[in-house]
Parts: sequence; C-alpha cells; structure tokens
Amino acid sequence: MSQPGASLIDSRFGEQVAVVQDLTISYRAGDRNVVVAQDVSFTLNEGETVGLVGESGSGKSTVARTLLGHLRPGSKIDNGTVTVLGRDMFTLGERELRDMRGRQVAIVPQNAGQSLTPSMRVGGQIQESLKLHGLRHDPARIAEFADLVRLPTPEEIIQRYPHELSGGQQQRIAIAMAIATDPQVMVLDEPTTALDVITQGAVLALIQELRERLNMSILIVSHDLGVVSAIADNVIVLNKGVATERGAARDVLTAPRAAYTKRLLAAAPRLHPAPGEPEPEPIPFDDHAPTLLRCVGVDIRYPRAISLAVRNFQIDIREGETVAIVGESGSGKSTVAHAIAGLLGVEHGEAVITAADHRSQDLRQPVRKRPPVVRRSVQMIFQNADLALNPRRSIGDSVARPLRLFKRTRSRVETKQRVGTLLTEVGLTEQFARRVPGQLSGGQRQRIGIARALAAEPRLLIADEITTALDVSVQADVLRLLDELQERHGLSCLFISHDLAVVKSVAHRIVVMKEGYVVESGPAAAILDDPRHPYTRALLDSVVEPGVERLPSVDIEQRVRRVDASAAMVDVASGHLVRADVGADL
Amino acid sequence: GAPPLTLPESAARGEPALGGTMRIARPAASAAETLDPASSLSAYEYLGALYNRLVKLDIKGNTIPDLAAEWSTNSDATQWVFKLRAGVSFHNGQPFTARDVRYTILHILDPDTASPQAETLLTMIGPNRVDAVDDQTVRFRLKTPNAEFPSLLTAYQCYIIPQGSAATIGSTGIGTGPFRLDSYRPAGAGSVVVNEDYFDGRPVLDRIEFFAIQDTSARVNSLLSSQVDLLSQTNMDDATARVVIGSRGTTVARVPDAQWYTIPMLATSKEFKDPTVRRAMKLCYDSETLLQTAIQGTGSGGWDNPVPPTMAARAPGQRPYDPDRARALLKRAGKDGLQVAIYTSAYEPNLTPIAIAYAEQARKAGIDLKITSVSADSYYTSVWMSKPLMVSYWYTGRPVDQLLNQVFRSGSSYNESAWSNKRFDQVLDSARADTNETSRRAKYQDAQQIIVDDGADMTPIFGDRIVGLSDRVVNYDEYGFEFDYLNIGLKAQSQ
Amino acid sequence: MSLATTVRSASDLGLVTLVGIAMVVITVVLAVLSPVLSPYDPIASNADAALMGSSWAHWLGTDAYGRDVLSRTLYGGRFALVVSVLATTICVALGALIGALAAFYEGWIDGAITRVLDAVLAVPAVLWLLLIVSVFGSGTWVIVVAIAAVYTPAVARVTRGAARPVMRSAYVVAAQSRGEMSLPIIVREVFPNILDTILVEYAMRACWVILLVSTLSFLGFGVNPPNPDWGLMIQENRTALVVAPMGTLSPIIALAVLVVGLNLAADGLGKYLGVDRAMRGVA
Amino acid sequence: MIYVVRRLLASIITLFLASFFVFFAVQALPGDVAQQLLGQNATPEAVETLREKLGLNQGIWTRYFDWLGSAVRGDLGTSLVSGEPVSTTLWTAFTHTLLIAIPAMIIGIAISVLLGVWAAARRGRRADNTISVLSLITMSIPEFVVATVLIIVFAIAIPIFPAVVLQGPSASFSDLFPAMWLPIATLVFSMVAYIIRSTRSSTIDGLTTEYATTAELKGVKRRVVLLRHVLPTAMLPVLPVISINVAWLLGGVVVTETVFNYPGVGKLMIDSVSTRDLPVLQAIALLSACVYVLVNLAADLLALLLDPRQRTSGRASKRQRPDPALEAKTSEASG
Ligand SMILES: Nc1ncnc2c1ncn2[C@@H]1O[C@H](COP(=O)(O)OP(=O)(O)OP(=O)(O)O)[C@@H](O)[C@H]1O
Ligand SMILES: Nc1ncnc2c1ncn2[C@@H]1O[C@H](COP(=O)(O)OP(=O)(O)OP(=O)(O)O)[C@@H](O)[C@H]1O
Ligand SMILES: [Mg+2]
Ligand SMILES: [Mg+2]
Repeated sequence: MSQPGASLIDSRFGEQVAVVQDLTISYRAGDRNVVVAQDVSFTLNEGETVGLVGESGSGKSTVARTLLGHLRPGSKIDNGTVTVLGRDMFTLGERELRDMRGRQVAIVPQNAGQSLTPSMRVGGQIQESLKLHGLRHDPARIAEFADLVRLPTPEEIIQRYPHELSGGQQQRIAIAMAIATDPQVMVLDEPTTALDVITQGAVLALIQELRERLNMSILIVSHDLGVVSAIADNVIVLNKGVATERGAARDVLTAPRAAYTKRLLAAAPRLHPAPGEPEPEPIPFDDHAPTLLRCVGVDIRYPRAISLAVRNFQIDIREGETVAIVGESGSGKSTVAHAIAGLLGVEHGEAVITAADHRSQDLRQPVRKRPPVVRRSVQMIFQNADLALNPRRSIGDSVARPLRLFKRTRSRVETKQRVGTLLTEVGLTEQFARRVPGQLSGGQRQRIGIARALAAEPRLLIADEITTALDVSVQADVLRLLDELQERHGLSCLFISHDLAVVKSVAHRIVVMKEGYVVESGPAAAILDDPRHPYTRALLDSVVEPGVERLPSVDIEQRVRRVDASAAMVDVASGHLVRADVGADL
Repeated sequence: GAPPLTLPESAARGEPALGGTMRIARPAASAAETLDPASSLSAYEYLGALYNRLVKLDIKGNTIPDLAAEWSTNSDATQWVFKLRAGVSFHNGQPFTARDVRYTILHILDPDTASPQAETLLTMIGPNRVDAVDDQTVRFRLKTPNAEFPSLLTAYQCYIIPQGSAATIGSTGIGTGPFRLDSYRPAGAGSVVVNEDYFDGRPVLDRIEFFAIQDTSARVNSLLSSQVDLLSQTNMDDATARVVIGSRGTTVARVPDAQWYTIPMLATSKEFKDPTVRRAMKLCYDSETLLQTAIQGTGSGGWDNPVPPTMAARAPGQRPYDPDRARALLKRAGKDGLQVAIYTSAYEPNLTPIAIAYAEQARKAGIDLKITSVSADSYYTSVWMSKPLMVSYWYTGRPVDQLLNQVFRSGSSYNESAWSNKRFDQVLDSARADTNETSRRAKYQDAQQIIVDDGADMTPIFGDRIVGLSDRVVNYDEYGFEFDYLNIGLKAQSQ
Repeated sequence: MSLATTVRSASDLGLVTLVGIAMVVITVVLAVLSPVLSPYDPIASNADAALMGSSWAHWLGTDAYGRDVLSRTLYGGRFALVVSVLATTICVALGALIGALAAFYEGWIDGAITRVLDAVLAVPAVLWLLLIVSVFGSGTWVIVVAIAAVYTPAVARVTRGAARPVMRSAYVVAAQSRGEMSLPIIVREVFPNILDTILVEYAMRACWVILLVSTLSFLGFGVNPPNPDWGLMIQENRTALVVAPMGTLSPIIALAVLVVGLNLAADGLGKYLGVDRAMRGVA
Repeated sequence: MIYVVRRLLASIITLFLASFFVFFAVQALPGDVAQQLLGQNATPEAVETLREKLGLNQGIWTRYFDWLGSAVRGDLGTSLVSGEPVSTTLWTAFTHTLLIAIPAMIIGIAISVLLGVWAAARRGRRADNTISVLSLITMSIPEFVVATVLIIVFAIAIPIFPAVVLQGPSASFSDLFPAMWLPIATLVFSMVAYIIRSTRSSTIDGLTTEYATTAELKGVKRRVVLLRHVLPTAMLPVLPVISINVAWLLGGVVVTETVFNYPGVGKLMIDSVSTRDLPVLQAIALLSACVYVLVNLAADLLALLLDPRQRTSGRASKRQRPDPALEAKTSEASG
C-alpha cells in the first residue's frame, strides 16, 4: 500500500482538507496488544465524499473518529498522523482541539438515538453547539436548522426531548447539530443503519443536498455497500484494520480487484443483478403442495392495548414453502410472528396448522394452552441469537432442552448424540456443546438458534429478522444453511425481514405489510417485478445497491400516506392480492 | 498494665464553698414519673431535697427525728404519739401541723394513690386510726402491737406533703425540705433552689439541677465531659470506675453496702420446692470469694443474711461454706447434678458478674447453672418472680422490721422467692409485740437465722454503690434512701 | 474446573478482590478455630487481672472482668458470623424467590407483592428489630429470623429489579414460545442470569447484618453477656477506652477487617460478574 | 399526571398496609403494659384497673380501627406513660430529629455527591483511590463507634462540644444548638459512603455513554459535559440510595440519639419500646412510614424532573412484552 493518499487526488475536487497518514491504532487487552487500524492512509478533499466500508469491527469508526482527534479510552496511536485543515489533531492543546471539534470537523455518530443527551431538549443541544463557537443561537435560528434537515414543524420539534422523536428524526437532529456550525469536514458514522429503506433514502438525499449547498467534505462510514455506492466519490475498504482497496466508488464497487472486496460484494444479496450477471431464476415452487398454515381475517391485539396491532391478516403457507413478510418498522411483522408462535393470542379470525400428527389444529390459543404437538410443530428463530440464548447455559444444554421438553429423546446418551447430530447439521462440531454463547461468533450463535429450533422437529419455522445483526458474508452463510435444512427436512418457513434483497433470495411468496394491514401479497416474482401497491413500489424504489451512483428519487408522500381502513384486497393475478388503497394499480 | 484499682473508701470530705449549683444526672424513670412521694413512680432524687419525713434512719439503721421531735408509745405498743417540731412551714408559707401528717398518711393509704407503702401500713392502721390530736401532736392507734412502728414511717414514700395537695403535689413538689422546686419536667430536666428558711439550717448549695439521661454510658460521658457533677442511681462497674477516677476532674465515691444483691430461688418452682435443695444451693458458695470475683471486693459478704453488716440489728455469726455437704444434700434430695438456668440482665451492671461468679462456684458442687441474659426492659416484668432462679437486687436502708416483713413474710407482695414459713412469721409477730429493745432485737436475729437456714432468697453479697462525681463535690452522703442534701457542696473553684 | 483455569479466573478477579476474600477467609478461619487458638477461656473472669494492658500473658490485655481480650476477640466473631450467614442466607433466598416471582407475574400479583414489601420497608428496620426482639427475647434464632425478616423485602426489591429485564429478554421469550412452564423458566432461565446480582447482594447483606448484629449487641438487644461478641465488647469496654484501649479497639478492628473484606470481595465479584452496582439501590 | 396520581394511590395503600402491620406487631409486645406502667411495686388489683382503663380488654380489631380512625383525624391518642397527647410528644421529638437530620442530609448529600462525581472524573487516579478507600472504611465502622470516638475526642479530651444533651425533651434550640454538631457529624459519616459509591459508579457509566462522547466531540468542555450532559441522568440511580438514607435520617436514628441522649424520634422509639408505650410506638411507626412514602415520592418526582423519558413513558410502561427484535436492535446499536 504505497503512495498514501496520492492515488486519491482527484481533479474534480479542491484542496486537501484532511490527510490521514500511516495511521496505526491499537489497544491493550490483558497483556496483548490488539491492532485496530494498521497503516491506514487517505485524503479528503474539499467537496469530496469518501466512503469507508468494511465488516463490523474492521475499525471504520475508530479511523473516522481520529478526524476529530478522538480515541476510545485505552487505545493509542502507534504510528501516523491525522491532519485536518493543516493541523495535526493529536498534538493540539485541549483548547485548540475544542475549537476544532464541532467548528471545523463535526460528526454524526453511529447511533443518533444514543448520542443525544436524554435529559436535554434537542433544540438545546443544537443551541449548545452554536453557542460554543460563538454563533447566532436564538430559537429562530435553531428552528431554521431543524427546517434545513426537513423536520416537520421545526419550532415545535426542537422543544422535544430525544426520546420523543422517531429514529429517523433523531438522525436528522444529529445531522442538524453537526451542520449547525458550518464545519468544513463532516464525519457520518453509519448514518442510516438503524433506519428502514424509505427513511434511509430520505436521509441520504438530505446529506447529498446539504453537501452541495454547504460545500462540505464528507467521510461516510458504512457497512452497507449500496449506501456508500450511492453517495461516495471515493471508497476505502477496510479489512481488520487494513485498507485493502481504495479507489473511485464506481470502480471499487462494480469491478473490485481485491479478493476481500469481491467476497464482500458477492455476499451482498441483490435485488437487481450486478451488471454483467444474469438475473437469477425465480425460486420454483410446486403450487399444489398441501397447505400447512392458514390464516384468514386474523386480528391481533396486545394485552390491554387500545387498538389492534394487526388487522384482517391473511396468509397461506404450503408445505416446504417460504413466505416472507416485509414492511416498515412497526407494521406488525413481529406481531404476526408472535401470534403464530403463540406468544400472543389471536383475537379474531381463523388460524389453523396441520400439525406433526397430520391433524388440523387451532392456532388461536397462546402457547400455554396449545397441545404439545402443536407447540412442537411451530418453532421460532430469533433475530439476535446473542440475546435469545441464555448466556449462562451451555450450547449443549440449550439445544437439548427442546429434545427433553418434547420428549424427542429418551436417554441421556441419546440426547447427547442428537445434540451432536444437530450441531453437525448446522455446520458446527459436537465440541461446541460444551461452550457458552459468549464464546461464539454472531454467525455461530445464529446457527445454534437454528439447531435449537430444529431439535423440536417442527413443521414450520418462524424466522424473525434472523440475519439483521449479521455481516453480509455471515448472513449469506446463514441463509444458505437455512435453505438447505428446509429442503432436507421439508420445512415451511415464515421469513420476516425488512431487507427486500434478502427476501428475494429466499422467499417463494411475499407479503407486504403496512400499519398492521397486508397491502400486497403474492409470488415473489410478481411482487418484485410487478408491484401494484404504492407502498410496495416506494419500498422497491428506495433500495440502493452497490454500483448505483445516484440516489433514487423517492416520493416521500407515498410513504406518509396512510392506509385506507375500508379498502379491500383485490386479486389482480393468480394469487397476487393488492389492497385497494389510493394509488394502487389494480 | 493498668494502674491497680484504688477506690476511695468514701466520698471526699471538706469545707465546701457556700452556695453554688450542683448538676446531677439521673436515669429517667419514665415519662409518668411524679413528685408525689407516695407514688411508685416518684422522681426519687428530688424527694430528699423537697420534703421531710416524721422520722428518718441514721446510717446504723436507728430511727432518729426529722419533723417529729419525739415520740412515745404505750405499754403494749399499740398506740404511738408523735410530737412535731414547731415553727416549720412549707415552701408556700403554710405552717406545718399534725393535720398535714394525717393528710399525708391518708393519701398513702388511699387505694387510688396505689402507694407501695400502703400495704405495709394497712396491716397496722386504717384511715380512722390516725388522729391529729392537736397542731403539734399525731396519734396512731394500731390494729396490732408494733414496737418498731416508727421505723415504718422512715420509708421514702412517707415524706410529708401539705394538706389538700394530693392532686397537685406531683408537679408542685411543695414540702418542708431544704430546697424548693424551681422547675420540673417528668423524665426531663428540673431544678430546685435553696430554702433559706429551712428549719435545720441553710443547705450549702444554692441550687441543684437534675437531668435525665437514660443510657448509662451517655450518663458517664456527661460526667466525663464536665456537663454534670454527680451521677445518681448509677452504680458503676469496675471499668467505668477506673475511667472516672483516671479522668481529669472526676472521681468516685463509695456508699458502703448500699446495694443488696439477692438470688431468689422461687420456692414454688419444682426445682426449689425442696428446702434441702435450697440449703445445698447456699452451702455451695463462698460469699467472700464471690465478692472478690464479682465486684472486686467493693462491698461485704452477705452469707445469705439479708440485713446489711452496717446495721446494728444484723445477727452475728456466719453460715458455713461446705461444697461437699452441698453435693451430699443434693444427692439426698435426688437432685444430683442439678441443671437450671440462672437469669440475669444488664439492668444493673453487677447482676451478670454475680451470676457468673455464683455459677462458677456452684459448678464445683456439681450444679450446672446456665447463664441466661434477658433484655433489661423486661427483666422485672417477665423474669422476676416467675423464673426459678435469677439475680436481683434492692437498695439497703430499710429498717429491719420492714425489710423482714416486706421481703420475707408469707404472702407479702415483695416476697420475690415466694417463700413461706409459719415459724418465721410468728417470730416476726412476736418481735413486733415485744417492747423490750433487747429481746426484740434477739427475735429479729432469730428471724434472720431462719432465713439463713431455710429461706429461699440468697444474699450473696452487699455491694458498695460506686458513684461518679466531680472532684469538686464534697460531703456526698447517701444512706437508706436519703441523700444528704444539706451538707453536700462544691469546693471553691481553684482557678 | 482445572487448576489452571481456577488460577486464571482467580487472577481475573484482581488483587484487591483477592485481598478482600483473604480478609474474610482469615477472619472466618480465626473465628472457627478460636477454641483452639484462644489462650484463655473467653468468659472466665479473673478479678486480679482486670484491665491490664498488653503483656506476654495477655497480648491484647484484659477487660474489666480480667477476661483475655485476645480470646474474646477471636471468639467474638462467631456469633456475628453465624447470625450473618444464617440471616443472610434466609433473607437472600426468600427475597430472591419473592423478587423473582414478582418479576415473573407482572400485573396485580407483582403490584400486591410490591405494596407489601414497600409497607414493610416503610417502617424503620430498627423498629421492627426492637419489636421482634422484645416479643421473642434475644435468642440467636430470634435475631436471625428478625434480621432475615427485616432484610427480605429489600432483597426482594433488588431481585425484582434485576429479574425484570431478564424476564423481557429474548431467551425467556424463546422459552415461552417453546411452551415452558413458569417454574422451569424461573429456575432455568431467570435465576442463572440474576445469580451475579444475588451473589453481590449476598455479600453486601452479610456486611450489613454483621454491622447490625453489633449494633444490636451494642443497644443491649443482641448477644447475652458474658458471651464474647464484638458489638458487646465495644459496648462493654468503650468506657475504658482510655485506660485499656485494646478492649475496644480490637473488636472494632476485627469488625472493620471483616466488613472491608466483604465489601472488597463484593465489589470485585460484582465487577467480575458484571453487576452494575450503581443500578442497585442500597437498602 | 396519571402517573403521579397512581403513585399517590400506591403510597396511600402502602401507608395503610404499614399501619396495619405495625399495629399488630406492636400489640404483640409481651409484658403486660399495665404491669410495666405501674412498675415493679404495683398490686395486681391496680394493674387490673389500669388494664380496664386502657381498653386493653377489648378486641384487637376494634382497637385497630378506632386507632386508625382517630389517627386519620390527627389524633394519635395519649401516651400510656406520660398521659400527654402522643402528637405533641412526637412532634417535639420530630422537630428535634429534624434539627440534626436536615443539616446532616444537606451536608451529607452535598459532600457525597461532590466526592462521588470528583472520584468519577478522576477515575483511577489518586483522588479516586483515596475517596474509594476512605468510603469503604467509613462503611465498615458502625455508627456507635463513630459516635463514641467523637465524644471521647471532641467532648472529653478536647471539650469543644457537649457529650450529651442534658435537657431531654424540653430542650430548647439554644440547648440543642451546641449539642447537635457531634450527632450531625456521626450521621454524615454514616451515610456518605453509600452515596459516594453509587454516585461514582453511575457517573462513570454516564461518562462512557455515547452522548457524553458526542458532546465532547462537539467541543464542549469536560466540566460542562459532566455537569450538563452526564449528571442529570447519572443521578437517577443515585436517587433511591439518597432517599433510603434520608428516610433513615428522618425516621429516627436510634443509635446516634441514644449515645448522645438526643431527644429525637429515635430515642423516643427506644424509650417507648422499653416502657411498652404502645400508642407512641404506633405513632412513630406511622410517622416513619409517612416520611418514607413522602421521601420516595419526592425522589420519584425528582427523577421525573431529571429524566424526561419518564415523563412521557406512560404508554411504554404499559407495554407487556416488548418486541424482542426491537430490543435486539437497540441493544445491537449500543453494543
Ligand atoms: N479501547 C478499546 N478497547 C477495547 N476494544 C476496542 C478499543 N478500541 C477499539 N476496540 C475494538 O476495535 C474494533 C474496531 O472497532 P470499530 O468501532 O472501529 O469498528 P467498526 O468497523 O466501526 O464496526 P461497526 O461496523 O460494528 O461499527 C472493535 O472490535 C472494537 O471492539
Ligand atoms: N408489547 C406490545 N404492546 C403493545 N403494543 C405493541 C407491543 N409490541 C409492539 N406493539 C405495537 O404493535 C405494532 C406492530 O409492532 P411490531 O413489533 O409487530 O412491528 P414490526 O413490523 O415487527 O416492526 P420492526 O420492523 O420495527 O420490528 C407497533 O405499532 C407497535 O408499537
Ligand atoms: Mg462503527
Ligand atoms: Mg419486528
């Protein structure tokens, strides 16, 4: 990696505003020295956007924050310099550093929700930035910034506390706070990770616009290649603290040279095939397979809640089929999963399953009241395997529990063998049985979650956002595993995700939800290629993928429009149902 | 090592400076305490300062004049006539007359007063047997002969209050005493000031202040930090005494044999029904040794005779100490290796040491006593007179007749061992009727012998009361229930 | 666990914690071995040797009854330790159970339990103790039960606080979705995950119980004289502090060593097990 | 608002239950009250008359509801011992307790929060270590030892302060003024350690939060970060610790008051236990329960003030089982 930074000088941009040179950072863990970043170099020019991509833990945030002269406590710089606007950030005195921070270099931290002080009004926090650097800070001025980041009713919203805002709004406040002092350099750390695609699109559009208006230089950190692709001019790929590839975003993300980048790109599921790659065949499915689960007109309410969380839900899952539910946050996806798993009762409607004893069984009861055979037939895999495994129990114990509970094994020896088989089946070894969850990686934990679900020998697996917490490469492995097992055991799967690309790669059929209603459902290909509901279309349009060079223009109105409570579901093609809302293409 | 304990044999004597204020810390009785001497809840430190009795006891236990100048009886001791001191008046100016005496006695006898002395007096007199013959003469007509009758009027409940004052005396404290009440609050602070017109001469002090401090250590601390000059009703243990002696400005005084310690064996209990067992319990220990171990010799051996050695009426002689005999007796009674709990409490600092010392000696005679300590506040309500064996104490200073009748006569309400002996009761009756001083004393001594031989109440030791005081205090005296408030005083301030 | 892992996890605990544990262990061992180690009978008085200073015969001198201070100090921890182990065990076990139940049965059961706990906590602990001891006398068992009764609500509250997030954790939801019964969920899923809180609570409670026992003895409601007990020793000897200081100082030091040790151990243990002390109210 | 109303309702139930427990516990006291009152020298007849007079022969439920009824109307009965109205006795004692409790509270809280925050800001350095060690030692020394040592040093060896209060319940302010400092010192000494430790650890937590870092990256001074951004939230877990200590201070500090013969609620309590003065005991318990409930209420309201999240969380608190996926998301973001 010679010639640091040199290759990035680009005639399109002005002077260098930040130079990172041979940066090596490490921290001590016990008696070992762990390197977080090694010999990282890059430059950031006036008006330029540089993307920093890489898997979780690759050191992106660490590097990005050095532009503000910040290190996590315990870390130290072993080598290299960080120069911003001609000043070496790590030799500045406390006062000078404070003057630089916020005024010249600002950061929008990784998680806006947690980076806003909970006890202060958001307006006050923006004001603080202004005041610190001696800028105008009357309420009108603050409201202007809120308006600038396109928050509704700015005067009112700046009076709120952080927890009174949605995730997207918090993100905008964080951005407003950063741009308020008109900094030269802005560091955006995962600005859209916690947001749904539509909000993500809006936030990215905002960043784009602000950059142009204020002529800032931006360092954007993300593990989402699509986001970086859409917004960055140049990209640096970090792998375990080492910059493995750098170059124009267009080149790196369409024609990667480094093997690591290639792997990263290949693992990312896509809605649209990468240029030059064939459109994958839609996953075939036998339409005549017998129905396993059937829900009609299901209403679900949380205990003591005033309104229904899910209304008039309907779904059919056939044996061996994977049905995906997608939809914005709060649309009721998890609620449906919980109701089918029996964590919530069904208030109205019909819900039946053909259980392991081949009899049709009622699913409206909560799990406590279901007969064991039904309980066994429906098993759930949780989003964060980390949290769904009891940290104090060994893996073997966790996996063996359903075996004992559902009397799948009779003796201790048999249990042990079965656990071993299950672990092998999910791609681990028997030795894992003795470990505790803390000793596993995220992907391994998710495999354990799957093994535990399989132990009950279910007929239906419910997978609620099971890959959201995983890195793309791990995610691809887990999805492949799930697919394999499903095939082998003839399982049906209810797959919940907000990532359309992931859904496309696994689902036979897709159900789109919004505000507790199903707005569209049908075969995967029909939904993805021929979306009829305005919301589905907005969802699909918001997706940014590697190689995309500009942001999609999303009609925000579509998203904001509420579902019409009285609308009916209309069958537009064989099995493709669309809700007859305003703007639906029937 | 620490300095050897050298307790002063008695209080400092000397010429006090006239006047001055003395501050006394006392334990707060309870918020129900009163200045009515007849009551069982009287604030007793005040009484000697405020009131006088007809007669009082001297240190030997002899009855001597107080408000009565002289007294006489008829031949069979059924009628007693008291001639009163002339020219005495109460603090409010009201002259003191025989009517006040009659009124006081009736007040004591009144069931509503619930006076502890009522029972004793009622066996001899009733409301219509007290006559104010004239202003200076009171006559008591007894139901039964009693040659020791005057001594019964030395009790501190018998302080004379002015006629018609029963309802108010509890807070006004109007008496004839050397001091008059200045302020008073139950369980709180109060003070008395000198009565310049006191018939027996002006007291040394100008003023005495009383403060109530419940916690013993806190009381001692108040003395050590010179907040007070004297601790009343605070018998100090050895350690505290040393600290007080060793500290700047404070010392201790000894009141010889002021504490009468008893170990009542409940005569109605299955353990001690048998006189043989009781006898063994006595023979098994040596009073002198116990005196040394329990209270470092600061007192006298009791040898189970309840009459303190300071009193002239004490029977001479000493019961034997014979642990082997004790063992044999127990065997005979079929109580070999007797096992019983001995109760004690922090109520008084020496109860536990006495229990420990006694148990140690009893072990040598094969008696196994398990020491059981009970919280101080329920000791006299839940243990006393209900557990077979405990350690208890009284103040000495009762006249011999009252002592024997009150604590040992069958059925008396203070009979803490529930002991009953017909012959003993008869001896007491005949003593009372005996007008001959010498033969009467002999009879009282016979009675003592019966207690020593058969009684259920052991008297292991008499203890000196060790009183903490400022080293400026001189002429501190206390005997019976009487403080000598007349002569006590403070040395002139040296600086 | 192999020796190597034991050693490794011991060193993970940190020096300070180990010192704390050592302080506790030493005190406990001395108390247990006191019959062997004590040069004298702790209750045998000796009138001739009262209030002596340090000497070869009596290393820490004697008290007012001529009893050997060293022997009494060695014995003196026994009562406090026994009471504290018993009382702490009872109150932590009971409190953890009640707290876990309250956390498990959210809703009115939780509400009712909380109200009752609060009502008990609302009356000062000393008052409860004084009342109980007055009613039943001050036997060892009475004190144990009284202290346990007074501390159980506080432990229950802490446990409830710790168990509530666990009840909401994904693995409990997972167990519920499997259709597990209440008891297995509490025992298998909840308890192991609040064990650290409970352990630290145990150590802290033990500290407070020891201090409380000595306070009770001091107030005259605890150990019966002439038995040796630190609180009682302080009470008995404090007036003689100036004349024979060791009589008071040695029980104070012994008490402080034990309590500091327990505190250090609890702190270290908490850090090691990841218990956030700040989140736990100190009741 | 609904929250506050519900909180008030809960407090009233707590008070009611507490009164119930106390009444029955107190009535179970052994030793005949009448006997205790009349003392060792009383005759059985006198005792029986007194029992009659005190209503001790009535049923316990009748007595409970009578008592509660009058207590609600502010009539706490009359002391069995002194015959004075309990409310006057208790009120006097309570004002005396307040006289030491309030300064102790103010000084104690100020010192401990200050030291706790200071230690957190200097985490791992000398100041922190010193404060930590000292607070640990403070925690290990019983109150009565502290009080005794203070008396020996400051009342006996160097007689600056009086060792005890002499005047008892009738003490006036000028009597108490010189005598209140040693008790206050004792109380401060016994309470600070806990507050210091919890302030320290929650401030440390606060300093490592994302928002504290963000504020620092905005260019805010460290001191301001600490005071404005960290402290309000960091004080939340400290509040219960403080409120427990305050309730303890106001509910009668038995040991300190006994050692100093200080005529407050604690001393009244121990005296009443030993004299079996039931009405006084019941009243003390009721007063302490009220104090406890009020202090906790105050702490909750203060928390409401410090933490805007609690102000609008009425709906969130009703949620039975939060969505595990949602939880996972937030914890993932924080992890
Ligand atoms: N002072 C420190 N102490 C402990 N661990 C540290 C320290 N500094 C960095 N790390 C570790 O270094 C690695 C890199 O962290 P960093 O936050 O930069 O990763 P990232 O690429 O931003 O990951 P993500 O995508 O999850 O945000 C992580 O594993 C982090 O835990
Ligand atoms: N325990 C609960 N009690 C009451 N309402 C709830 C509860 N959990 C969720 N809800 C509400 O039910 C609705 C549907 O929530 P749900 O969790 O099913 O959404 P989701 O589609 O899974 O969202 P996400 O993508 O954020 O996981 C939301 O309005 C939510 O606020
Ligand atoms: Mg990061
Ligand atoms: Mg969800």
